[in-house]
Amino acid sequence: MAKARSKAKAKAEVEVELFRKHKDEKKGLWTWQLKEFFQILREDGTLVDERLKPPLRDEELIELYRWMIRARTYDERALALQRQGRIGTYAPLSGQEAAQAGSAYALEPQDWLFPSYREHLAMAMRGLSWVQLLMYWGGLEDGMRIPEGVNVFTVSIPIATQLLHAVGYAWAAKMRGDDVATIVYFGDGGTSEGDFHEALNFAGVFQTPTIFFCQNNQYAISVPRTRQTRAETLAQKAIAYGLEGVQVDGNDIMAVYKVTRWAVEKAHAGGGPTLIEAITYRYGHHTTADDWTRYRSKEEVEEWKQRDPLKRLRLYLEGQGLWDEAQEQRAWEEAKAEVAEAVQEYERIRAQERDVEEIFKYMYAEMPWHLREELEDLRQYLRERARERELEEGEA
Amino acid sequence: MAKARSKAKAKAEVEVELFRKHKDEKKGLWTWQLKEFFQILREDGTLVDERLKPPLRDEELIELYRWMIRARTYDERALALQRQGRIGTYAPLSGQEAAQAGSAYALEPQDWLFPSYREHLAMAMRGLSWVQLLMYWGGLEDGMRIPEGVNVFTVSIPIATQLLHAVGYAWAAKMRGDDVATIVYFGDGGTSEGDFHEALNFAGVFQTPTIFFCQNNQYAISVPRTRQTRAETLAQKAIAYGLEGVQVDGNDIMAVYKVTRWAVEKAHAGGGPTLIEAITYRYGHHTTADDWTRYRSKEEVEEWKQRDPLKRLRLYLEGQGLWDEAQEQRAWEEAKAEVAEAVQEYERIRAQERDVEEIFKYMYAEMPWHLREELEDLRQYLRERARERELEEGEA
Amino acid sequence: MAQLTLVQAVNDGLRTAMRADDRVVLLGEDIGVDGGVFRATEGLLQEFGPDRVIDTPLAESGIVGTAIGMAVYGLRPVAEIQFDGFLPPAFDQIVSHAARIRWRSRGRFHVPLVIRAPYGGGIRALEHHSESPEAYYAHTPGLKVVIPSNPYDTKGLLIASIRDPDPVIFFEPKRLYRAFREEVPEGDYEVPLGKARVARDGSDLTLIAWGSMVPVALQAAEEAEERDGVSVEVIDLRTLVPLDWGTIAQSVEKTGRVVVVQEAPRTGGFASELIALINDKLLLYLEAPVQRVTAPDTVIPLGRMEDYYLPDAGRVLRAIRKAVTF
Amino acid sequence: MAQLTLVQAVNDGLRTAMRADDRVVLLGEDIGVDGGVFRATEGLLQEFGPDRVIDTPLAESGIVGTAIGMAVYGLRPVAEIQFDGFLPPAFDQIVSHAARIRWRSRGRFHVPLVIRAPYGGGIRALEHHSESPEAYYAHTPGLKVVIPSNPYDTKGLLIASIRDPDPVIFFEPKRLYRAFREEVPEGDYEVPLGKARVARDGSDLTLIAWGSMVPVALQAAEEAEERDGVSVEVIDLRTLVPLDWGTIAQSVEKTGRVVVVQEAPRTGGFASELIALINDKLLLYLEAPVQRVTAPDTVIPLGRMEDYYLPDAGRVLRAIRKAVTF
Ligand SMILES: Cc1ncc(C[n+]2csc(CCOP(=O)(O)OP(=O)(O)O)c2C)c(N)n1
Ligand SMILES: Cc1ncc(C[n+]2csc(CCOP(=O)(O)OP(=O)(O)O)c2C)c(N)n1
Ligand SMILES: [Mg+2]
Ligand SMILES: [Mg+2]
Repeated sequence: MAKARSKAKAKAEVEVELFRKHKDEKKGLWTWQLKEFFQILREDGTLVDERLKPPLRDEELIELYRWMIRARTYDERALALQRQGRIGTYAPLSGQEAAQAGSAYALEPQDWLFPSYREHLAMAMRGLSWVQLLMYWGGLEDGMRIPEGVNVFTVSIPIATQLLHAVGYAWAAKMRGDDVATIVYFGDGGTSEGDFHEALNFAGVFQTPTIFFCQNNQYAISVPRTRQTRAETLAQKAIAYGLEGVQVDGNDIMAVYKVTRWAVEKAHAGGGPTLIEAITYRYGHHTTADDWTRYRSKEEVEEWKQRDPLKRLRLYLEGQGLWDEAQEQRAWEEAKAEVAEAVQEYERIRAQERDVEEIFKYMYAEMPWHLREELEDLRQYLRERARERELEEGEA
Repeated sequence: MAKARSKAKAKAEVEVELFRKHKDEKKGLWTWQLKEFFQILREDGTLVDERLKPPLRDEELIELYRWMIRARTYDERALALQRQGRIGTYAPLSGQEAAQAGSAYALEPQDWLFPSYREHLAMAMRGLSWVQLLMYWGGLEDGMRIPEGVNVFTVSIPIATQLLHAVGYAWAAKMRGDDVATIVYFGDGGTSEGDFHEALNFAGVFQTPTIFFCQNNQYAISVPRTRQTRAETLAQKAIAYGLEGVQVDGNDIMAVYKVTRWAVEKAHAGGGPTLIEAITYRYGHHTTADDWTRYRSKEEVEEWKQRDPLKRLRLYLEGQGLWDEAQEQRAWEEAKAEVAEAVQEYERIRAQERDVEEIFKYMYAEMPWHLREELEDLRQYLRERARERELEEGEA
Repeated sequence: MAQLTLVQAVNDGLRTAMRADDRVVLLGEDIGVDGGVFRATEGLLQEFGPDRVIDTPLAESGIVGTAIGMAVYGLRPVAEIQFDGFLPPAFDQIVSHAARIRWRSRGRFHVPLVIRAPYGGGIRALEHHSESPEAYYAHTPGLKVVIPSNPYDTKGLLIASIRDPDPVIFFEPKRLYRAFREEVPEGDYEVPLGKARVARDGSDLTLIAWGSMVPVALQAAEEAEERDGVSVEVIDLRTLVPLDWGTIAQSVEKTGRVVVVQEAPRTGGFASELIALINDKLLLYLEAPVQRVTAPDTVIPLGRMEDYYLPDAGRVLRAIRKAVTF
Repeated sequence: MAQLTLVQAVNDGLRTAMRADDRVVLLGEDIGVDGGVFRATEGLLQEFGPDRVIDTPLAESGIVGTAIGMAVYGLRPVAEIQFDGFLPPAFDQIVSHAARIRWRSRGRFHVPLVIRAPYGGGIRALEHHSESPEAYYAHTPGLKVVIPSNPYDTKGLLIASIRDPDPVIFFEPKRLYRAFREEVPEGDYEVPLGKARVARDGSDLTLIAWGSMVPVALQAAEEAEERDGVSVEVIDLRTLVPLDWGTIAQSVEKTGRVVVVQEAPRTGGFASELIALINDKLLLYLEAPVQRVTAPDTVIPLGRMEDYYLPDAGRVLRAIRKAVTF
């Protein structure tokens, strides 16, 4: 996100009506209308309608494409590292690049991002390094020591719980008169949790500047979207809170950017929260502990690969004469090098000794006596064990 | 509910469109329409439209009116008992009689009712005695020993938690092929809890025969409905789950009956769950521990009393020549006598000695050793204390 | 100095903290317009306005979860949960997030949040209005657990809790809300967390209690002195986590006999932890097994049987006698 | 008889109970089509169909709350919570309802519900996938808490839990899911709740453990014998509530020395309750303070530091030596 961008042009106005509500006072009739599946960039790289194109400069589109390449490269590398036992369980994102890049790019610099566990790309675009991401997935807590200046919150594993944090954070900013919005990521499964409900309801009542960004990747582990809720769309859940909800093609970075930008601008203008449902798909396993062949067909996965977010933008850029095969190859090579460097740095950090104090240090601002006692006892045990082992080795 | 009623005539079909959903495939446009505030019986006792009248016989309407009189009588008596210290904290229902009577009457005998804490009338109509209700509010656990044959579940105090029980119960019945529906009561405040969300979502996915009956009495203790959610109606929350939701005049027993009956029939016919929002008002304090003057104006309360559910039905019955002043007086006297008898019986039970084993007895099917030990220790202590007091009295 | 009840001291503590620091905000059900169901927040909406005294929708996870977000932002939210029995819907946010965000972020984020809840029995309330769930929170690393027993401590501990950089579960003994008045200084003062109070000096036996059980303990101590000539030292823990072990150890080393009183059910209550610590560190000082007086392992009865359930001075005195005559 | 792993024994137990009683239904996240994230329910959807092996939406309160309704109806639901760390969203339904409906209704309704959850560390998992929260549930009157440590017990205890008329929290030690195989009888058998198992006879010291700590305890016992000639009796609790006090007392009376091993954090863990009970009833038999080996009062670290956190045989051996040389 360090790249400059023309603010004026970035101002997105969603020309199509995505959501409309109306009351006929005479008849006492409420009507809600929701536009399903907002799309700008077709699978073949052409535009649905020229006029829908968001105000992104060519360089910005290229930069977004590069980010998607980086993410897919990182993802493949992380998977390989997991298979080699060099990191732990990993949640791949491939397939969801446009949803993450388009939405993260729509934020203002001062906005905050609340991820779940699969938002590697969104987090990276906001400034978290691949190294720290690898550390986290490699079981090193320091991965989540978010650097100052990186407006990203820690990963939340318990589904949908982070929505409330994003609401509270935005609400606090609003109370303090600070111009900060929050975006929070969650999946289709996440919409079933009670915390989803409470978060959207609070956001509605207190009109917090919060964007609820649902990556509907069709599955919650093995449970398909259609078994998650009887609602025809997830976007319509916004109606329950008097909010606006939109459904967007999550593999279309232009549409995702445009809709999110609209929601971000609305949030900054005091217009309150928005629910965005981005229709997308994860190509791989839920995590490396999962096996998707148990609940999806190869055909289904192949079908979704036809809607690939990278391919689509590449076709568009090529069609515009903005991109060619050489650039393509170079971009992948650069991404590989970038990720390789991150892996190397991760391995260096991973090899470092860690003091057991790390376990105790961050429970409270000040370590209370019982933790100091437990730490001392652990150290004492480790010393004894080391001594004993030395003795044993001496004997042997 | 012991009274017979003509099944054929009771079959309610809601002629007006309460809820409609539609998808325009070409435009990819979803539309939901919700009829606000379905009413049949106006405040002056006249009908909005003759054809809307539900198929209830005159005797049935009279019986329903009598139930409302009983409930208001019980409510006033319970309040007085609380003020005299003869029962504990009490949650009055006055104002909500039509919502409870109209809905409870719409059930089939084999259906089950899951109350929150204010459904005295609904519970009584399903067969729970005033005596047991008084016992419960008087701090005697036996009040909730629901007699066999009374298809009412125990009071749930934690808001909205009972919705899940009603869903699970109906779901189990469906699995077993039993023709049982459930109705569950909750308030406007209850719609904000996570359990509300999870319950409606499960009910939708598994199409359980469950009626979610929300008594929107405008307040959750002091918090007004408008601050509870930004949604314009509570009924529209059904849209989030792909369900049908209706809003009904909760002080109009005909409308409540008709809408609930429609939902009950739908449930029994395999049509799944319904959310009903009944617009009503509680006249009194939230509970006897509350003071409504802190958050409501006298004018507001007076205004609502103009829409009184009893008055309205009385006017209708009188207009039809079915009721007169003498009957009115007798009905109140009979109700008073009935409640007075219940109070007497309650006082008799309350005066009885209770064995401390009552505290321990119902934790498990079989009392484990540690509870037996604790019980024995308590008995021992009570014996010692009695002996000591005897000695002291002897000395004195 | 004013004579205040415990619930007035809550109010005074909140007001004092809010005046001193405009980052302090309150949120909860019925705390604004209504002033709280126990009137603990009476008048605060009027003084601080609806942005700092917030009536929320009816959703405890929502209250705590959004308060966590506020705390991470840099506010000092004080969330009220209306009754002890309505903490469970917020349990996930408390144990999975409030208690862990400092840990998870290696100190980058932290959660200066206070969760206030009236707790305990003795007011013959409905179900879920009389629980003593402190053991759940004491067993959750990352939380502090504070339970005052009198107006003075209430105000000082509450202010200290609000200023503490970590999440504090603050249990207010509701049966003591209006039980008595006490001199409470005006203005700002703190009673530090992690420090117990010797509520009564004694030499023969150490009686440990917290919250609503402190007056019961003191009464039993008086009776033991009067009737049996036993000199009982009463320790009011004030903070369960972090515990003031020094004060306990000093007393137990002196007396060699201990009784612990707890309102919660026996199995796995905080009394068990105290006994375990005494076993760990002071077993050789003991002249008798530690006696514990607790509620039984049952739900607390509705009004009518409550007196049999809650530990009373008589049961504590009996335990004192057992310890002394062992 | 088949050689089964612990997770296969879970599967076998579920299958056996379902074959014997068509009221037994399973519900949870990913338990049907996927067969469970640990494959504990593998093949059951195929055998019993989607009405009895139910993939639910992602909502733990929903799972437990609807299962309570089913149980009240007369079914015997077995709810799976995917990991220990995702029990908290269901906490309210568990403690406010499952544990209390018999009590509330004076026995008119009851909740024959089993809540299964893999628990504990040792698999270097992500956050919230490695907790040992048994103490929360042991402190909740109305629940039973069962934790097997081997395949044989797992099947028998699970079948007994499903047939128990009261709610059972059934924790499965996930690090033992595939750690070893054992002979498990085919067909129906129960291991009764409330009965501990003497996993190893000994005369010098009583070592108490449950679930994932049992193999650690056994290893330490072997080492104590080999290296120090100390004869250690190992008790595998199997059920925390109701506890088999008889077996513990018998052993402690014999040995006079006790070590308790617990994977959960120290403060307020179940070890504390055991120490309190021993204090209550057996203090005079003790020849040394009870030693407790527990995790520290912190969150369990992510993969890399887990080994330092979890009690291991070395730490248990050290505690045995402390107890013996006291
Ligand atoms: C409260 C909770 N319950 C269960 C889990 C286990 N779990 C992890 S991811 C997942 C599925 C999430 O699906 P979805 O919300 O669609 O997100 P996706 O993984 O598809 O991005 C589940 C059940 C969890 N992390 N938290
Ligand atoms: C989980 C939970 N939180 C808080 C309370 C305290 N409380 C009791 S009733 C009530 C208001 C309920 O309002 P509503 O749902 O509208 O029902 P009503 O009382 O108006 O019938 C509150 C906050 C509770 N019983 N349960
Ligand atoms: Mg998903
Ligand atoms: Mg209400």
